[in-house]
Amino acid sequence: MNVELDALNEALKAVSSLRSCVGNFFLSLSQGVRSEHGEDHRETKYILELQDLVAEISSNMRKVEQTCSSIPLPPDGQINLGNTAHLAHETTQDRQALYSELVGSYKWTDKLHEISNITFGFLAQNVMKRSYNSYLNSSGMNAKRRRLTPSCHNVPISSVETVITAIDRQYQDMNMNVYRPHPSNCHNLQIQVSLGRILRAVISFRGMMIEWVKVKAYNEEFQTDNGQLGQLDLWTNSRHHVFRKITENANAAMLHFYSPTLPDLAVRSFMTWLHSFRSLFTDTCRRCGNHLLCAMPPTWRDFRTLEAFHEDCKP
Amino acid sequence: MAMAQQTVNTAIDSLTAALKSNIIPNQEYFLQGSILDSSVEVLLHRLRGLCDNVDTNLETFHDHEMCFSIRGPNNTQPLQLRVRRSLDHNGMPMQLRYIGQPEIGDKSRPTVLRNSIDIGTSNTVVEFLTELGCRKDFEYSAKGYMFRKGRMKITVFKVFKIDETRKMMSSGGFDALSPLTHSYLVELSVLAPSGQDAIADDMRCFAEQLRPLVQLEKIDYKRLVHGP
Amino acid sequence: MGVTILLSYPVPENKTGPQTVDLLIKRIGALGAVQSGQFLVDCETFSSGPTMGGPPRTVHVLHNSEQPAAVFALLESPGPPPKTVPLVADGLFDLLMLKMSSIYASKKQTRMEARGTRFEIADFLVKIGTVTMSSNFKGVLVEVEYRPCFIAGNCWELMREFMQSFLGSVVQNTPPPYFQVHNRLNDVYQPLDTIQQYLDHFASYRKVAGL
Amino acid sequence: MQREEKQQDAVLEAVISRVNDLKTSIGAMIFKVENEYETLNWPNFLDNFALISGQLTSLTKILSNEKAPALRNFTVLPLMLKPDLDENLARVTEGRLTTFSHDIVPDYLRTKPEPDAELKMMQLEHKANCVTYETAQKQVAAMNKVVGHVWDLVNKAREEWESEAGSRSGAAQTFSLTDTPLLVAAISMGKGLKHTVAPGAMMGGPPPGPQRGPGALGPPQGPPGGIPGQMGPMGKAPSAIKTNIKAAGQMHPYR
Repeated sequence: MNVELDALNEALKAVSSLRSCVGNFFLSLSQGVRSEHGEDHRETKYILELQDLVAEISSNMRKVEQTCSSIPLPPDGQINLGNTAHLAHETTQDRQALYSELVGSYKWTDKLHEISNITFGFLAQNVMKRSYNSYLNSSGMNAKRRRLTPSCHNVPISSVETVITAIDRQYQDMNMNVYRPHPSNCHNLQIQVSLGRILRAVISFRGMMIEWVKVKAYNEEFQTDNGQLGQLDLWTNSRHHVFRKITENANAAMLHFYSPTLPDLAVRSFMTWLHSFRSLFTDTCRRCGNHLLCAMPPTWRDFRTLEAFHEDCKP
Repeated sequence: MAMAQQTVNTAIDSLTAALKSNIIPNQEYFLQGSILDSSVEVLLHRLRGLCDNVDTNLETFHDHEMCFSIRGPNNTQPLQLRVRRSLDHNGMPMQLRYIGQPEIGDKSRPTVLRNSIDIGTSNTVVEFLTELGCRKDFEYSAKGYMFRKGRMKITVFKVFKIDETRKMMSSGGFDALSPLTHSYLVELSVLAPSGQDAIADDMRCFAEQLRPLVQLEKIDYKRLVHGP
Repeated sequence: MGVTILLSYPVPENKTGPQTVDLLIKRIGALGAVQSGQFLVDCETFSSGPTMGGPPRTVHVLHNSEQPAAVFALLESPGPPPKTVPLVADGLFDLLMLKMSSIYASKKQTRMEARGTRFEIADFLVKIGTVTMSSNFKGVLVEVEYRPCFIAGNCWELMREFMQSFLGSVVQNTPPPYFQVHNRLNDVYQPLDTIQQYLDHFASYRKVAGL
Repeated sequence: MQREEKQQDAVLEAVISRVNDLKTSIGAMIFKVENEYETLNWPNFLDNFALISGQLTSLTKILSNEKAPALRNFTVLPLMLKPDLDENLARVTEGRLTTFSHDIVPDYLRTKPEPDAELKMMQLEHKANCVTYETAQKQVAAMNKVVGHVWDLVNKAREEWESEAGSRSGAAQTFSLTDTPLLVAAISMGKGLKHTVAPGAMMGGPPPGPQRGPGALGPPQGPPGGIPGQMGPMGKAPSAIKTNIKAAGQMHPYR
């Protein structure tokens, strides 16, 4: 079988070199006498060139004949061409229905390419990776770098508490209570934040990493009814549209501020951002200058400037 | 909070409806007795065995009760109102209570019966009653234990005088209480809508089970007035 | 409950009460409000007989369908010094007032009632109702509650903007007198504050009637 | 001979009626246990037991009466056995026995123990006979001694128990007859509670309500002068009484 294939390949090569020779011959013939043939005896030189080409053709022709004869014919006198044999059977493109499928697959690959390009662009801009491991993998296993940055979800609880107490002390009108829902689990921590008499929030930490944020009204309780002390209700939504919106934004902010290398800075920035809601009901929107839009106060705070915007006015 | 009904009834309408269908518990059936301090442990032990809340710890209470009265234009009997507040749990609603004259009835009736309206109120109730024209007749504090068996409530408590001289102090005089007697008062009571006399027989049976430790009886209030 | 502001909407001269209410309902509907049931606030007034001695004392007993299990009683004491003592109690307080009927008699002809429809729009709760005194029409009251906020001083500007959007110039630029007189702008809002606003409005309607 | 027969009939009659009584009361109790187990209480149940045991006693009395003939000396002879249904028998036995057939009769008319039991008895008797007189005496003495001990123990326990019960009912009073009215009067009328209160303080002093500051001091209300006993007829209010008879007329029916 292999011998057969080699012989076939040889023959095909011979055919293509023959074709290229013939092509060259016709090319020279069509161009006629050119400048490179010089001034004297141009015609002779031209004829000599043509003769050379013709000789090449004939030698190639001979080669083709040789290779063809060396191909061992199968007993039934036909070479099995597999699926390619069918190509010759139906020559009209309509009946093969190949065209529409080809167009479809072309479009599909094109779109895939386009979307993956966009996604790549987005991912390159915003680092959304929450786990340090994948971060490490993508940037190459750099031993030096790993030493510099301890993984932030594995910070001992006492140091998290120190950071939180420091933040608590920083703001007069923001109180924080620390709960440990699972005393046996040394990394899980929940804090309940009350901001003035405006809102309450519960923030769940894993180490120094914020996992979950829920914002509710000042009079809505986080304590669960089933009486288990220290268990906060992380799941029930607020009754009020305003605080449901802020919960959404707070989760976005939590992702925005996340930084694997400086975890305490991430927590600090998030708290500063959350603190800006102390004037939730008194702020006007930066863009439209009104308190209300669709009966909702400005629920968006810019991450950098902490300016207030309506949901639909935000830049 | 979407409201289900289409038209809203006035509160008076719904109250009248409730009165008509007789679902307001405005009658109190009760029996009283006492037990000496030395034997109270035995009684508590027995009650824990008999009553429903066995699985939990002893339920204690410490209340401050003030009794007010207001006189009608020509009633000989002033209207008695009581205010009760918990000293253990601050911030709980205060209880305002109207108690009618107890009816002893004849021998066949197993318990004493009196009208009673229990109202939970905000803590402005004392000032409200004072401004309403009520006078505070007396006050005391009650400290003891509470049990429940079905609809029956059993309280075992000691009555303390309130020391007037210490009242202005921060504790309000509740830190140095002097007991009235060397006995605990035992009360067995049920609040029920009128006409549910069957419960009274149950109470009688329950009282039998506490004998001879405590004698829960119908106390004749009229005799108390004229007695020594 | 959130901060609530109660406003009396003047009935234009060429319109009837129901027409005014319809107009307001149309306006609030245009803002995207959704109807959610009915509401009722009633007020009955009791006063002490002459045997009590001294000037008569008045007890207003109010019910609000928003707090169906509660009874609000406000006692106006002549003092000195004159003051109002509020009491929040549960439903059986009405029975007690019946018991005291020989001492405090009800003035049936001054029974006031505000009744109408509730609307919800985002976190706002708007109630538009007519006020009647012993079934005579007295005026139109609009109650606006902003439920997420509990400090009147924090959200007055926001509520003013909302109310002006459908009530127009009827809304003053300063907080209603109730909040200023009782200095309630920076306290946590209580259901009793709503009741007291209703009582103030009822009292002014009565004054107009010359009672 | 005739006299004896008459006596025997009478005794049998009495026995049958007693047995019937016994049967009905057992039936009643079974019925109670099966159908009223939810409401049945212990004292009731004990009553039933007492009834049954009384009936048993009276039955034994009849049987051990001197006049009664020794029933064990009579024989019952099954005259006819048949495997068919016997309606008469079914009626008499209330449906428990429908045929008087070969396989049932030996069980019902049995006067001797079962063969197995009889064999065992025989063995035991044989064993007893083998024991010599002295050993038997010794064993009897030992048995008597043990029984005597137990008897003493039980007696002693009974004595202790009875004396304890007696002393409890007599000596240790768990409640005081005078304290009950005292306490009830105190909480209902303030007896013993009012005397410590100076009249002035009682009228105007601030109640120790948590919300009430000294600035909220109320003025004295009502007629001045604290009369400790409130329950008696109140001081007559002049002139106002006549005008207020009407008001009393519209008093609420719940009073």
